[in-house]
Amino acid sequence: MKSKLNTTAIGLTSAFAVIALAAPALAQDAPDAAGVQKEAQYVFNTLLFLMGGFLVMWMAAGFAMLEAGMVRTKNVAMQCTKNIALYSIAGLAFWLVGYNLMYPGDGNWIVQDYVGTIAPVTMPDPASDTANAYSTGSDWFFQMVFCATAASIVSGTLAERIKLWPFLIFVVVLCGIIYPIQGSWEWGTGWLDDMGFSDFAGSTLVHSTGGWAALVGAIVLGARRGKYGPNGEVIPMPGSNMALATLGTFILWLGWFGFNGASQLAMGTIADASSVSKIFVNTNLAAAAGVVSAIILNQLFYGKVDLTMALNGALAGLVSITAEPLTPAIWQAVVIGAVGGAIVVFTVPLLDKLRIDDVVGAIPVHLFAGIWGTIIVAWTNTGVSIVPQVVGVVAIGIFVAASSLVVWLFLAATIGLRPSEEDELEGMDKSEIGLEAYPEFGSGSQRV
Amino acid sequence: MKSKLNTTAIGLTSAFAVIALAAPALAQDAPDAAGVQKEAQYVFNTLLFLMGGFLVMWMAAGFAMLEAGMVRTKNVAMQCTKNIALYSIAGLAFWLVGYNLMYPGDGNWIVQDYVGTIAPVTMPDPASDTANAYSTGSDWFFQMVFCATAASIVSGTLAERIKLWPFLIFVVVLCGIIYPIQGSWEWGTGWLDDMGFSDFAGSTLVHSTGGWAALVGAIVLGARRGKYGPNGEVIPMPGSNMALATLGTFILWLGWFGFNGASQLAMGTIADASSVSKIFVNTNLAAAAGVVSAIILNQLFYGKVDLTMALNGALAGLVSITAEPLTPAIWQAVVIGAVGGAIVVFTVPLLDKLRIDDVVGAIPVHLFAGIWGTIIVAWTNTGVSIVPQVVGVVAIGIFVAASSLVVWLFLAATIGLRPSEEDELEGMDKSEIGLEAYPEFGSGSQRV
Amino acid sequence: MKSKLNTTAIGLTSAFAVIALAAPALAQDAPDAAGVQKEAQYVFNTLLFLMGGFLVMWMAAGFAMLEAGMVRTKNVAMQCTKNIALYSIAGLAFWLVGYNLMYPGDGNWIVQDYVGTIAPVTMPDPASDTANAYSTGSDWFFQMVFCATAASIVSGTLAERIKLWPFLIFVVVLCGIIYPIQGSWEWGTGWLDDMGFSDFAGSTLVHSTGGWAALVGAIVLGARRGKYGPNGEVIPMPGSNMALATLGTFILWLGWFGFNGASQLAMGTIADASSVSKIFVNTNLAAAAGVVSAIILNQLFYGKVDLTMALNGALAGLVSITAEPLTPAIWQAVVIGAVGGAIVVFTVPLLDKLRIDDVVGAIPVHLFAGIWGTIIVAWTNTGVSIVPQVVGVVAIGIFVAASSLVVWLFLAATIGLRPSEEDELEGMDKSEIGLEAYPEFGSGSQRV
Amino acid sequence: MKLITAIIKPFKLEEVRQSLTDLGIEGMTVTEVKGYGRQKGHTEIYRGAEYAVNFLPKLKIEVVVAETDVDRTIEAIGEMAKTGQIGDGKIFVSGVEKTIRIRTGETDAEAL
Amino acid sequence: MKLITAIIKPFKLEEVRQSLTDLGIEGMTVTEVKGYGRQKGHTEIYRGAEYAVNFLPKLKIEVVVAETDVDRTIEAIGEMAKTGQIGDGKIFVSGVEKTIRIRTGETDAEAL
Amino acid sequence: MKLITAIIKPFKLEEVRQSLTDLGIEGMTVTEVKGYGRQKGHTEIYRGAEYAVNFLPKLKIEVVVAETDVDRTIEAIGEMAKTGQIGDGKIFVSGVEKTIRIRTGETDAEAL
Ligand SMILES: Nc1ncnc2c1ncn2[C@@H]1O[C@H](COP(=O)(O)OP(=O)(O)O)[C@@H](O)[C@H]1O
Ligand SMILES: Nc1ncnc2c1ncn2[C@@H]1O[C@H](COP(=O)(O)OP(=O)(O)O)[C@@H](O)[C@H]1O
Ligand SMILES: Nc1ncnc2c1ncn2[C@@H]1O[C@H](COP(=O)(O)OP(=O)(O)O)[C@@H](O)[C@H]1O
Repeated sequence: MKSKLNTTAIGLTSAFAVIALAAPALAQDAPDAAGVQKEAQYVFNTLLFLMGGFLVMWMAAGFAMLEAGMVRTKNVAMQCTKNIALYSIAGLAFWLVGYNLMYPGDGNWIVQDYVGTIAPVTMPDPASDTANAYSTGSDWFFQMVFCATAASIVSGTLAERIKLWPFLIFVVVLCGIIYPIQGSWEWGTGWLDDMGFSDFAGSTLVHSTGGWAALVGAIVLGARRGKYGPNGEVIPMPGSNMALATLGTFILWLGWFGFNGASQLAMGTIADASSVSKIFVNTNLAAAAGVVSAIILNQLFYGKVDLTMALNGALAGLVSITAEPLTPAIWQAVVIGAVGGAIVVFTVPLLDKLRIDDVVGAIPVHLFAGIWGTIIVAWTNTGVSIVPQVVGVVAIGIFVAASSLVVWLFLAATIGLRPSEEDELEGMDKSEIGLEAYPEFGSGSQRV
Repeated sequence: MKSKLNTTAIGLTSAFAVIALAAPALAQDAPDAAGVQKEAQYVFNTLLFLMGGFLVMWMAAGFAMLEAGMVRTKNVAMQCTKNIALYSIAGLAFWLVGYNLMYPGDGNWIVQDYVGTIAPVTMPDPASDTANAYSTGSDWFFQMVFCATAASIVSGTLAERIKLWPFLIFVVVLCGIIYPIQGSWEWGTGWLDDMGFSDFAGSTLVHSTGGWAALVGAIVLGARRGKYGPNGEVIPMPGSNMALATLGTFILWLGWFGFNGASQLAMGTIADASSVSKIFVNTNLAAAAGVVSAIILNQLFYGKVDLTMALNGALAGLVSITAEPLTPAIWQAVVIGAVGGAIVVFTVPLLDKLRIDDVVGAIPVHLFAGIWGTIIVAWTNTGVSIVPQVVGVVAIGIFVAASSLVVWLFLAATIGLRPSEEDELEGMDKSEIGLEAYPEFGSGSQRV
Repeated sequence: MKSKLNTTAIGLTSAFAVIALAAPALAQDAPDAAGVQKEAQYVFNTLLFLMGGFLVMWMAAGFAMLEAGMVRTKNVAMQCTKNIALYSIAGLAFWLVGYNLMYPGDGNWIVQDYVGTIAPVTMPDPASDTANAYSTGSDWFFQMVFCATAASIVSGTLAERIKLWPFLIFVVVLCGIIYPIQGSWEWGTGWLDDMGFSDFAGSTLVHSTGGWAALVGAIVLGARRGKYGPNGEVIPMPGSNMALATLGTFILWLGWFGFNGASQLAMGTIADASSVSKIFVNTNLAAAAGVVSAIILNQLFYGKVDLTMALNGALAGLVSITAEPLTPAIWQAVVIGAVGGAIVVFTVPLLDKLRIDDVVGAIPVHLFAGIWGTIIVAWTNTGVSIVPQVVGVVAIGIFVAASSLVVWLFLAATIGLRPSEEDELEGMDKSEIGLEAYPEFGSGSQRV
Repeated sequence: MKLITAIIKPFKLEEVRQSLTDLGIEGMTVTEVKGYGRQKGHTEIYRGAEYAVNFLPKLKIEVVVAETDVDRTIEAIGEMAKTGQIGDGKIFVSGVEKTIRIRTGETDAEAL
Repeated sequence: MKLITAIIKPFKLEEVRQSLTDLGIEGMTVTEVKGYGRQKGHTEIYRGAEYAVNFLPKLKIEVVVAETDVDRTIEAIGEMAKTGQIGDGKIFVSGVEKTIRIRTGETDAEAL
Repeated sequence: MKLITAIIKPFKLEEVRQSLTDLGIEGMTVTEVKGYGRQKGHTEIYRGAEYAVNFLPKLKIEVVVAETDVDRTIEAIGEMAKTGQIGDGKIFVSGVEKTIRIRTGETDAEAL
């Protein structure tokens, strides 16, 4: 069970002992064959992190567009503000606290295998940045964007009814503390990793974590006013812009090649390069299967093809394959993704029945499909058994749900989570952002 | 005349014989100089495919946005649905059937040099994925996104008047059978390749193929109701969102660097890396010339600069240079692209005269400019003569047009292609998708 | 003080002397260790340029969307037209004149260290493209997209009140002459470089240059009709689409990783790869700090969080770190970016007080933050002292402002810059483009 | 003078405009509206939840005409806007006491 | 017949529609409008500049009813649209001389 | 009471609103409309095809005022909305039988 951290650290620190010393020299002189080989690998691995990193960073735009399209006009500017702010905050929090809490490294744990250490991240001198088979900055960047992804998930579910500041404060805690602690258990080589849990790119560590935080938030927060009728009717509040929602989904799909592909963490050998490629293929086809199964099920059950379900289907397929995009044969990836698409079609209405108001469908997509993807790893990865997978899902679920609950309740009791009824009905663009996303009155007219 | 396939296979399988065996070892041990060199090339080539691949995948979003912007509001959600569905279906079809039909490899043809073989694609064990100088998955991924591009072209032309399911069924046939068969003739080293036909990145194989399928579809389908008056007047139906159309065009432009650049198929040597770079330069300036010529011609002929023509001009420039982005000197690339831009300005109205209703201008852009680009290869590539180019254009044109015609007529005769008059007038978002792309009534109001 | 040019040329031409001759051979044969090493570096460096280049090219779409979202509906199509046209023109002008005017190379200056040489760029035979440690085409492509960025800045400030053609003519001069000349002083190893001025990725050379041209243009052009009341009131003209403005900002943020990261100009050694990574980290966190400081200051001063300020804050943070993204420690990058965000919050209203109408806030973002970023280099880069930084800022400011002024005045005196009052009030989409960006009348209706 | 207000199906506007122009009725104001009546809207499914779409998009056209033109105008609109399907819409006639052409200050008949 | 025109707060539409339906008033036309009155709008800050938002989004509903239904209709609307907050809106009543159902040509009472 | 309906050029709204406020007319409802009259629209070219843009964007303002205010209101609107160019628009005056302020139930004069 290689965790994100030791996959790369192990066997390379050793391999680099030599180079580490020679490195400054290396940069100038013509180095010996072995050195070249390792140095080239170092550059390839770093490049993989940087490329994967900017692709995942791009997912922040994907969430922003998806959410901007799925909320009503009166909350679009608010949603955009939340998304650019949360991505910014995630980076700062992960620098100051998150990273070392998640990746303390041997011997630095506050509570061994459970809680890492607290220290802001600093960058080494590039010339001697040879502790690992990749550069320090590229690793931090790649890890950071994952953290931001978890936060993005929360903003979608809670849209249209949570005030800006309490949301942003939650993001600070999520990215600075909650996400890193549970992440350390597996990718930081903590207790879950020791026990054989496996989550390649984060179906559970990233997506379910965001999903749990969103679910608890949705329950504490309650539904949007008018969403559920007195006699249990569900009153749909259709998203304001399907083109943007579609764009957002395509952006996320693109970003996911970085999300899963670069989680191979190395690209400097034939085996690694080929693995990254296989991950691209499986990731793409799992998403495709998610779309197709969602479309077909919609046609069969509802007689029409609901675009928003097709979009959620793509994302559910992606989340489902994220826990293990490497070991499945293509046909297995297709099955895994197709089930993900089906999960969305059936659980979106279910949440409504439970009167849990999830504006963009993030809970079915990221939490439910994330659990599915994590459990099913045992099917295709012979090195993984079902028990630790279940333990991991449950343990992280309990921890994230419980810690989120505390934060949500604290915020509710202090500064309060929800806007006044009038502010909510008027839309938060006016009450909190002070502008409208589409301020003009009718086509081509002056602004009134 | 290197085809996509043998460019890379030839000379490397040999070169890899050694490594193939040693590979598993290679990954661990410090390998010998030659091995390193070849292994690094393998990684570079794989990286080129993956990077090019995700850039071309991104073009699917470009087509989606371009089309969402060029159709009327009442069909935007439908267009988004078609685009995400066709990209998904293309991947599945190309996995199950398409790829091996297009790249059977020596001795596996059903009909030698004309029809490849039928078998789903499977991925080798990464550790021993050394049959070529690139990973199997990266090649499949790169080839697949090209197939999806061909399908995207069709959706634009037929927008606003074809039902969802017949369209998606056509996509299955196009991506699973029609595209791969004609593709095998050239890139699969079939008869066109033997004969000296050259199409570097697919002006004919990808763009004209999509264009022919779209043209035949447009004729079978007929124009949108109300598009042409009884006395031959053309009634414009302006696109609903020029900002999205512009975004889509920029996305396509970006993706094209992957489309053409990665079609060099190798990046592991000075010559290859430099070639990829030259392709970037020529591709970019051909597109730029397409825009400028379209803008100037519009100003001269119509007294105004029609944005949609400028956007089409960029794409026409890109399609024109796609058949040979490497051999032209910069000034030649500029000329080739500028002519592409002119083709759009003059053929868009021409199609209307013929009452062929092409909603996004895909036929001028992809078919006409594609033919131009393919023929003109002979000007800059000394190794190519005009005859085989014409033969290739005609042969593929006939095959694709004929086979598409059969499929379109079959679908028309069975499930039917068009919605009822009322559904078409109300927009297919309501009749087939069941939601509106922009459902809100006026600015900032509740939904009515 | 390494300039863009000599950083890479120096020490490699020598190192390549050997290979240059052997190159064609190299590509085929198994080369000697040293060769491999250098050749791999060549590919890595080329790849960095191409990847950085397409990311910066993507920024053209970012500017287009940001501007399309910040102007009023009646000018959206015009803004889109300007953006795709300026990117096209920038490429052509930089090919015909710009590049060699900026990078004449030793001994080819028209006026040594002040004015380069005039000659269209041509591409060498890929097989012998070994003059530098990177391919010629990749370098040209990377340099060209920077030039386009400078032009994009101008279009935003002058939106909604400048006619298409005069604007495009200005772009020709800016990209063909003004930008390259001042660029040659530093990156072309001219007099500013000799004197110790340092501007890593172009806070001054690219952003301030665009900003100065925009500022002078805004003064010559005057404000949009109705923007300022008789008694000095400022009449806001809110942007028409905040979702697009947000998308544009995210695109720019993504592109900036290429802008700054690839300005390291090399990636083939541990030191270079690690430097690129550190640049990614600093760039991202400077932007994040810009957002957070803008949001907090808005909350404190205005009681609401203005999304457009948050977006400008991100960009200001990016511009601020662009002059030196490598040497700052993370906390220093955060400080530099945060100050950038503050600059926006305070100078946007200031410009309005001066009745300088900057539609998208490009002057605060690119000019003011650009100056700040350039001066502050001396804080973190021990090799840089404040004096040359100030000299560089002033010298380039004077040159660009003065030369732009001449061009603007010339255009105003000849073809004229502004549309008629009626055209401006009706919007330039109608008068110059002949179509509306969002032509439909109300939701789901036919077009009237 | 009378104000003739008609609620019609959006795609019928062009024909109505044409026929009025043919009648020599040289002016009209159109508003985007939503409405319901006999035609009750329909139910849709969004993300698995059924809901009623109560209002349908219509266009409201307003034409002020001289008494003498009222009947011809009503006829023309009624004829062109008719599909025979439910939801074709209504025509309402009400009185207008005064009309002014802003540009010239002309009133009533001259203002039309 | 009378035309009852009401300007209401947008989020009140659903309740008003419901109550009219309960009254058996089987038709309505809604228009998106902006307005001001006692409720004066407010000032906003955009990019550091203060400005007055003079108009607020409202919905205009138009219902043509028979004389006999006027009072019940007014009551129903007044009741459902009321929040007691400034800006609740107005109801205007005016005369309609003639009504035609386009689909059938029926007039007046039958046309409603 | 009278309903004064004016069709004006969109960019004239602000001036009209201002002058009515100065007159003490404390309420107005604005609707986005399209129209044509003497001003016939124009032809555009889209993708090489000529077509007529028949309707132009206008704003419709509705003000209900007491008899006594009618003339001043018409004057004010006429003056502020006038550019002298074709397309300035129209003012229509019609009767309103009753007005109710939803918030308070006040009627007629008090309701304005
Ligand atoms: N009583 C009414 N008052 C105002 N508008 C009405 C009324 N009845 C119908 N309408 C308008 O006329 C449109 C068509 O009326 P409807 O009764 O649905 O069709 P039909 O006129 O064919 O019976 C409705 O959508 C609504 O906009
Ligand atoms: N004199 C008027 N003429 C036309 N519409 C009016 C008039 N007065 C008010 N309105 C409309 O009614 C809405 C609410 O009126 P307002 O006076 O603000 O609230 P209230 O009716 O509660 O006092 C306004 O926004 C405007 O659209
Ligand atoms: N008979 C009419 N009925 C309703 N609206 C009209 C009528 N005539 C003109 N209008 C409205 O007034 C606007 C301006 O009228 P027009 O005749 O074009 O200009 P002018 O009033 O300056 O002659 C038109 O666009 C239309 O909206």
